[in-house]
Amino acid sequence: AGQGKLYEMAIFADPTTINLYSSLGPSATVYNSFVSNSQYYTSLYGNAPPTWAFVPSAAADMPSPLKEEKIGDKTYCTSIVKMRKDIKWSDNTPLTADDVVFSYNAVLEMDPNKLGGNWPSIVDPTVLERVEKVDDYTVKFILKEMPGLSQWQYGVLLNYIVNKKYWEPIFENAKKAADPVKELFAHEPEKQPTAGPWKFGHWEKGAFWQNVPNPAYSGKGEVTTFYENGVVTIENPKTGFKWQSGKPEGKVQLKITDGPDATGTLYRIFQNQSAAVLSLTGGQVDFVLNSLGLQRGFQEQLKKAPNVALIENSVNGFRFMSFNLRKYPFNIKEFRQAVSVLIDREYICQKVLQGIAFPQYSVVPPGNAFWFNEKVPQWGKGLTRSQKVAEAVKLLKKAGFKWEVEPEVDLEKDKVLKRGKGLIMPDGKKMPEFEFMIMTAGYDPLRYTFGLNIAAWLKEVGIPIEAVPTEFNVVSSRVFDEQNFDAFMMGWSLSLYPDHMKWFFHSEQAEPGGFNPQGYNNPGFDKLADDFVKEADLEKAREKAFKLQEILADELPYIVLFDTPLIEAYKTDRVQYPYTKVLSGLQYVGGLTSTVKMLD
Amino acid sequence: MVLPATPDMPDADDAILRVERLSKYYPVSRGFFQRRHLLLHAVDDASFEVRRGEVSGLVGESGCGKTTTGRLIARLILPTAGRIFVDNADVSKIQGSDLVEFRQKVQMIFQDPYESLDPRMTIFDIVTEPLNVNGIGNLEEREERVAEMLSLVGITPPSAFLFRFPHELSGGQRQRVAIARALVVNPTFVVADEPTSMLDVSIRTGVMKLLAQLREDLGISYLYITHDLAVARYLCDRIAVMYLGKIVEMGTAEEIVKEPLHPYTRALISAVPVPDPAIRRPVPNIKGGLSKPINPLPRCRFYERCPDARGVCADQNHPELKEVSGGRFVACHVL
Amino acid sequence: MDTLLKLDDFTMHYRTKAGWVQAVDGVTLSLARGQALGLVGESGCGKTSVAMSIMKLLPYNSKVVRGRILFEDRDIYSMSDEEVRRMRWKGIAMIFQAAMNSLNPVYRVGNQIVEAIVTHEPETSEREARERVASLFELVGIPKERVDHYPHEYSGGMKQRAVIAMALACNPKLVIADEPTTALDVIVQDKILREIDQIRRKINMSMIYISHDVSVIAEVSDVVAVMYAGKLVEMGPADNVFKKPRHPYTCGLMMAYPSILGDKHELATIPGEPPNLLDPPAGCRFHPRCDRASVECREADPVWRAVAEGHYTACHNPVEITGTWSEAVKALNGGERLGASSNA
Amino acid sequence: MWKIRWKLTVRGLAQNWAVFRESRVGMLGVVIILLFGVFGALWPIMINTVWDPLVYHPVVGFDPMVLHPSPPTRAHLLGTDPIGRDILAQLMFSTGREFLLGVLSALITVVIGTVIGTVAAYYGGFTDTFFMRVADIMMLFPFIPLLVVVGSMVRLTFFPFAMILGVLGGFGGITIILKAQALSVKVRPYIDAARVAGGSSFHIIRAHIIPNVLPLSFLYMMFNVTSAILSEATLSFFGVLNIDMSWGMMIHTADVAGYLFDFGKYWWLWLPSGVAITLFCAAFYMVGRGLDEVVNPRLRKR
Amino acid sequence: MRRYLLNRLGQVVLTLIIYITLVYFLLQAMPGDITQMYLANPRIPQAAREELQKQLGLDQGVVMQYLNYLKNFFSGELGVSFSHYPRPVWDILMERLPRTFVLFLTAHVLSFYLGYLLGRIIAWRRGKVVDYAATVVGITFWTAFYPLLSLVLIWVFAYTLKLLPLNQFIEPRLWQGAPFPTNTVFGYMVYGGGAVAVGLFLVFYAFLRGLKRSRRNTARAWLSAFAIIAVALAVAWRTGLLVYIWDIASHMILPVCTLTLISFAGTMLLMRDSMLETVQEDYVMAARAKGLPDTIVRDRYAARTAMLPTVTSLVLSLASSMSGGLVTETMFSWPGLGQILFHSALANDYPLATGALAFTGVFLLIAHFVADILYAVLDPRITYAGQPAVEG
Ligand SMILES: Nc1ncnc2c1ncn2[C@@H]1O[C@H](COP(=O)(O)OP(=O)(O)OP(=O)(O)O)[C@@H](O)[C@H]1O
Ligand SMILES: Nc1ncnc2c1ncn2[C@@H]1O[C@H](COP(=O)(O)OP(=O)(O)OP(=O)(O)O)[C@@H](O)[C@H]1O
Ligand SMILES: [Mg+2]
Ligand SMILES: [Mg+2]
Repeated sequence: AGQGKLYEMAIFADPTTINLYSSLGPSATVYNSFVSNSQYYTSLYGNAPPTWAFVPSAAADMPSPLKEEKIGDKTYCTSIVKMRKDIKWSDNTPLTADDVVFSYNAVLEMDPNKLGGNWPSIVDPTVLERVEKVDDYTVKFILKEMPGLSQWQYGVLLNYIVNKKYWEPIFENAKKAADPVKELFAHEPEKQPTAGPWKFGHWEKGAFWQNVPNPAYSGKGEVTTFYENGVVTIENPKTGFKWQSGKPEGKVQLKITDGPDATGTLYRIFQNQSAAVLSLTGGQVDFVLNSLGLQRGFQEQLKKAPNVALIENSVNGFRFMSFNLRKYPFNIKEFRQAVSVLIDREYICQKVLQGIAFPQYSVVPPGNAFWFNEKVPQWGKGLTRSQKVAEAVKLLKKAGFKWEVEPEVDLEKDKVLKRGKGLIMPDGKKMPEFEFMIMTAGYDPLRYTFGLNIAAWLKEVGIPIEAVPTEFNVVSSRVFDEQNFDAFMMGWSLSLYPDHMKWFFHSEQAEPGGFNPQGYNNPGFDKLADDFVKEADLEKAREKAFKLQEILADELPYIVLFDTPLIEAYKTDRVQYPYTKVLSGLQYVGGLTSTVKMLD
Repeated sequence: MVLPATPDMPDADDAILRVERLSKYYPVSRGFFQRRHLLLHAVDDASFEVRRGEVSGLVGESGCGKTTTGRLIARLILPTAGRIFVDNADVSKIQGSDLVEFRQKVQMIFQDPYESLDPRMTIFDIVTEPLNVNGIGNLEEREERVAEMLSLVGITPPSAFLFRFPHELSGGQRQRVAIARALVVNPTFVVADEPTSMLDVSIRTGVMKLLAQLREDLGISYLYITHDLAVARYLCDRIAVMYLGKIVEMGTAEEIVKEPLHPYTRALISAVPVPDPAIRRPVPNIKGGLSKPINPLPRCRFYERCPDARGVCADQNHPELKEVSGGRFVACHVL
Repeated sequence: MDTLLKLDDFTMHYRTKAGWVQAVDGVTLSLARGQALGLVGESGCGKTSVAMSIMKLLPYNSKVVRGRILFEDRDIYSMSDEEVRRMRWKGIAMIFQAAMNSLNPVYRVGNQIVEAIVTHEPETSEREARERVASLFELVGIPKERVDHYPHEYSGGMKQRAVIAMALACNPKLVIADEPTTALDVIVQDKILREIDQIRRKINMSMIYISHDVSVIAEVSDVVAVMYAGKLVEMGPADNVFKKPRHPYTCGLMMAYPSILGDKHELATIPGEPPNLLDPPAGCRFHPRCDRASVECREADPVWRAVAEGHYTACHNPVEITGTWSEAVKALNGGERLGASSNA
Repeated sequence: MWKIRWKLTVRGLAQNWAVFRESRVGMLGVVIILLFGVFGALWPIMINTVWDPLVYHPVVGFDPMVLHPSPPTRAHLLGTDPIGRDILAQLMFSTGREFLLGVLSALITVVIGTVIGTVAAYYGGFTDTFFMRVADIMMLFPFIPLLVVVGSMVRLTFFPFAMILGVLGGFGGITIILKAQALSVKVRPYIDAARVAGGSSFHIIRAHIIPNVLPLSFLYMMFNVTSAILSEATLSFFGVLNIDMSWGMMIHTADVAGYLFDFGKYWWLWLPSGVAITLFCAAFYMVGRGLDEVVNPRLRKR
Repeated sequence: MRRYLLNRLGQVVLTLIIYITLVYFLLQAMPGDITQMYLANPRIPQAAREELQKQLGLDQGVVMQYLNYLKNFFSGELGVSFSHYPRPVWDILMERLPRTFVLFLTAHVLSFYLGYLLGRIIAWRRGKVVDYAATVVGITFWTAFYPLLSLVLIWVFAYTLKLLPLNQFIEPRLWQGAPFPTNTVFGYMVYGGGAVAVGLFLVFYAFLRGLKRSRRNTARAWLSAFAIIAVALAVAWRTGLLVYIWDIASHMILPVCTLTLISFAGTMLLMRDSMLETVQEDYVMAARAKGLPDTIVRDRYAARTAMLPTVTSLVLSLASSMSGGLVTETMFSWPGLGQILFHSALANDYPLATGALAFTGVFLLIAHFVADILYAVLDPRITYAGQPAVEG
């Protein structure tokens, strides 16, 4: 059994740094974020799980609406943020506007691009000019242009706030060095004051990482309440701070009291999953933090283990197949639609994978409920094998394809009587064999098998596809750098705000190195995508996102396939979580270190 | 009289092999951490000749350089200095097609009859190898020739042995096969390096007799290398005695055995045991054991062990080989 | 004279894949204290096997078929392992055939001898043992300061001497020297044989010399035993055997050696090859190579019998040499058959 | 003539076989290998006659009738893996591949090792120094980690992998061993005899040195088969190979799907392939040891 | 002597340069570089990728990078890790080294010793049941599929029987407030263990050196040995290190046993073979003829010379174990050098991967060197003399 109120978790790699700057910079790893970032720092605003509602965190209220303002001889866009006065650093000094201003301006001064990693997307230098202190608890954001949602609410406002007193000399020092970035990254802020629930305790490299409670944590006892109508209220009985996003109506869906209840968090570093899971059942750890979740085998075995609960959550991502749309005949929409029809996602997910995956049709996963459009076309869904073949043949014929031997089906008996052979393209030429790059069996046996299945189905109607297992690095350089490919299979994991629709399909991303290597080019789509990203209003943005999803599901630059839910397990005799239903699982919220209740 | 180093010796034509001031030094390094350059004088300034149709014996203790001399003559290694003439042709200068011819003219028989036959080859392959590599004859001719050779050396019937492997033969038979291999290309000169020393007494005589027989029948000349003076006496017309790479005495076999001149030869002869309990041999008059000829001092090689050593032996270089009477040479300051 | 060692119809075979190798077959001999026995025979005739049998050091695939070996009237083969262990070196010591290899290359020579002494004489202190080794070295003519050298630092002759010193370390009653000088040069061989002989006489030790070289045996032994194909064919006082050999094989052996004394004479050859001990010929084992062989020889095993005082042979048809040995040799040169007389 | 030679070869083999048979360990190895051979040979027969390729294909087969992974049943004698493929079929299918991989890479190793070893030994001097330095450097590379490094960047497919294994092995330790052997052959008098007979260097290497080194090469080939297969399994286990099916891949599949955690349950996912790897490798190793007694007379029982 | 050493050193340096060059370009030839990870996130602008390339020096030509690397390498500078930017590679290697060293050293010495003992016994009793059994069992373990074997052992001993810790190299709960970092303790273990080993060696050497082993001396030797161990334990106890040492030691048991099981057969079979040869040597026969007790003949005569090749193989395997066993480290969550190599390769962290490979290469080179010398020291026959010059 576990030990007292120490919350013990398993992680699978050593974190690389304590330093926030490098942790969000090039050495960003998921384990860094588990053990440090959100454990130590607060930000002005945050997305409150499990609904991911946008709520103030160090701010006292929503930012003032953006407005144009002339400063000097330039026009800027500004917004004022009022801060809470009850937040304290772990050294008991208050968190003030100075800290906030420093947190932004120091990064800007260093150049976020040089800091690399996530910095350019958080402290986005294309948008943010600087932050000014208005008074001790008010700051003013000065922006170069009107930001979109992704840049503002899902970007700038989420930046972590660091302690100015501690960090300023370090930045000064770094600036004097030959390589300021390196100098900054090299600093190990073991003693830095934090404003989050935890502060750094002990790190034995390769063995464990330990955090200890922040004695001055002001969020302790703070209650966050979620109502049926989506309203969130925050109330701190100790300091009297109160905030609500609107008028609460209906039942209270969830009420979370902040802790931390645990006397410390201990992250044990394992190198192999089996041992970590054995430790879970054996009681050495209470929870396994793994961004990939538990594999199916563990899941089946843990079901029977005493005092172990399994949680299943959908994830924010998808696997897809894509063609090189610059090449003929992949640029024919019907061809792609036919392919999409032929792929039997349900068969794979329910039969072969036996429910460890769920089919997907839109580029926004259903788990991201706010942005997900249910009504996109779902090619071939619910059709039998023979119906699918018939449907694909129909689509292909429509586009002008012919066969040397046309496939024949018997819809009654659901049988393919004759396999298609020698597909002739609309231009009259026989379609040459093309290469479909899939994962290697060593990398992921599951997707490998799926890839082979896809190829088999397409071959049935005579599409000359050849599935070639290819190493990820090779796929990635052939697709993104060289753009020399026919078709490939890959997956994305996404952020909450679905601006990926712009990145993946906008024609300006089509050059080498861009994120639209398939070369999708639709001016109408481009414009809508641009608007969407610039849109500052949540509801309007949502409408546009729905529209974008529809276009994509029709034109199919990506043929979205499926994704696997995330399975996690915890010890019921040790921990009690306020909620377990959350997109991408408890690992996405760092194992709920501060709201978990420890049972003895 | 100093042995003239010029080719126009009186009976030059008579000599099938002439060795002139032949030396072979091996570099050796001693000790794990030492890299000092030391030279081992395996053969040191040796001169002798073998007359056509004669058997010459080269006798000496183990390690005195007999095998090295044999290998030099067969051109398995090249000399450090000096020259070897076979049929008046300088062996170390032979090149190209002459070499092919030379290889047929000069053959060698080795000491260890098991080791000198490739264990993975049949007798047929072994004996035909010289024909094969020189491209002599076709398969039938070769077969015939091999059969002929094998019966000549007393392996009868040849057909029963052709496809056996060396390990299926007894030692005497193996050595006979080795002789057949040497003779298959009709050599005129054979270096026989202790061909009988590994054989049992009762078999040894047979091989010795075979060699003597072949010399009579085929007129082949031998250089017969041995450490056994008695064997040399039995087989050879003339004997050269070698000590630490130097020839110390040379003469006809009977002369050497009956009246040895050099103190070393004397010691050697008196050390040979005799199969007669009644005879009590004199104690050989010699000191110490054999030392390796590594960077030897410039004095008589035999100085340390010589019972008759004088000052002159230490002061002067190793004595030259001098002719004391017709065809009898000895290298000693004292005589 | 009291008997130290006695072999009584001793027969020992080796088991191999091909069958039983009859390496030692019915060997009967006895050795008195202070006597030197020479065991001579060709390679593979079983000399070493006899020696090993006496040491009770036979390999795992050997089998004593019959007969006994008595050392000081005690049957070696009914002694316990511990008794045998104690008998070795104190009772019987041995100089091995490949003496060069019988020193452990990674131990100092001196220590290997000290080890033997302290094992058998636990009351001796190491220092005393060391002193003894030094004096032994003096005895065999190795400089004292080389006691602490490794074997590879010795020359062949020195190793041989060291092995001899080792054999003498515990004052054994009997030393078996298995071809002690085969690998050595004549001059060194001569020296060592003389040394051993001297020492033996000095301390009145018994000795068995094993060699294939008749002349070596002739020089050092009092009694000579000739072995052929696992059997003793002749044994007797050295003088007798060498002057008047009775077995045709002994004669052949002696005639086969060229000599440097006397006149150059033609050599006798024994036709054929030694038999295969897996399947030795029936009757007299020498009969296929013997030009005197009769039907009897082919069929019946010759009995071991005395032909003169202390002179035994196993032959149906012994040679009778009249006159001197050199006359016999001359007779051979004259082309006459050796020992033409055929009286049994 | 050729008949006689053929007979001689057969007789030679028979004699070696007789010696080999003495070694119980070696015989055990041979028996196991033969069993594997039969097992592997069954694969094409089964898939073409008894088994429906849609269900029993080792890579893309799937049985819709049962839940996966299914424990052994009549239809799937060794059960199925997490994605519904028949374990027995995979095991059989892989056997042939393992043979191919092991023997191929061992062959490459041994050919390279033998050629380089003999050439270096025969010519000595610069050639020798050069190749020995190369071997030294090769031996500096930590073998498995290196392959993992390479494999994690470019996932190796079957033949390149066999080649790399073979070549890496060939330049390393085995060359040194074979060279030592060739050196000991080189100083035998029969080499001198061949030179006296007028044989060229090529003739001597081909006719004398190589045949005398070959038995040792063959012996090392057996050991190399073992190491090739173990390397394959280990690398597969780490998922750094691009091979569709092998024993190692079977365990990998079970591992990444999380079935290696509780051993008693789901034993059919790892036990057959685990046992196959060990048995197969052990068998070759044992044959190698048996051969050792044939090739290395010093080890023979006298 | 100096010349020899210099010569050898020259060779070592040359080999090292070639090796590093190979390693360097091998890694360079692999597709992709570390900045590729930015490709996974569309929000990271291209500019950031370029900045990173500049930062890491990836924008220079490969040859320039290589020359720089080489220059730095010989001034003891292995560069900065990419994936742990900006931690120096050296730092990371030094963090891992003690763990790898302690674990694998122990395992190798143990498996060597076990193999040596068993090999000695089975060679001496060749053809007996022990021989076959040990050979077959040894080979089976030797060829066992290592990851599986270790998992089974973990499952049996750590999970089911709960006898041993499950994974990791320390128990975090114990070390939460530890006054020292683990590497300090590893350091004490190495030095302390070394000192104890030297002490024991000296004791046994002093008392049991002679050819005659009296009972009294034996007793004295053992007594002093125990005393030394007791003193060492007491010191560890007083300094408060003991619990921590014990913690590490108990975590080592399972991996050490697994490694030993897997690899003892190598030494055992090597020992058996080489002893089968020495058993046939005349000096072994001579030793028995001398009437020495059987065990002495076996240990001092047959086994002593037979041990030589196994010692060399031990030294070499020790060195190669410095590259860490990736499998062991993964299965037992023992973050050593093997892990770092694997992870750096996965992350395209060339400096770290190159550094790790170069580091182990240096170890191996030194080991080769040491093995040569050790061989010469152990085997008085070897004088490295008389290498015959090659003749054409
Ligand atoms: N290749 C070589 N390199 C170095 N030294 C050599 C070489 N070959 C021979 N020697 C040395 O040269 C000397 C003469 O050797 P050689 O073999 O000619 O003697 P040998 O008279 O034939 O002796 P044996 O009677 O033992 O055959 C010996 O000291 C030997 O060690
Ligand atoms: N361990 C053994 N197993 C089987 N056969 C053996 C064994 N030892 C010796 N022999 C055989 O027994 C016979 C006698 O051998 P032994 O060594 O006693 O002969 P030897 O007279 O000492 O010969 P050499 O003069 O060669 O030393 C030989 O045929 C030999 O092959
Ligand atoms: Mg010689
Ligand atoms: Mg013998």
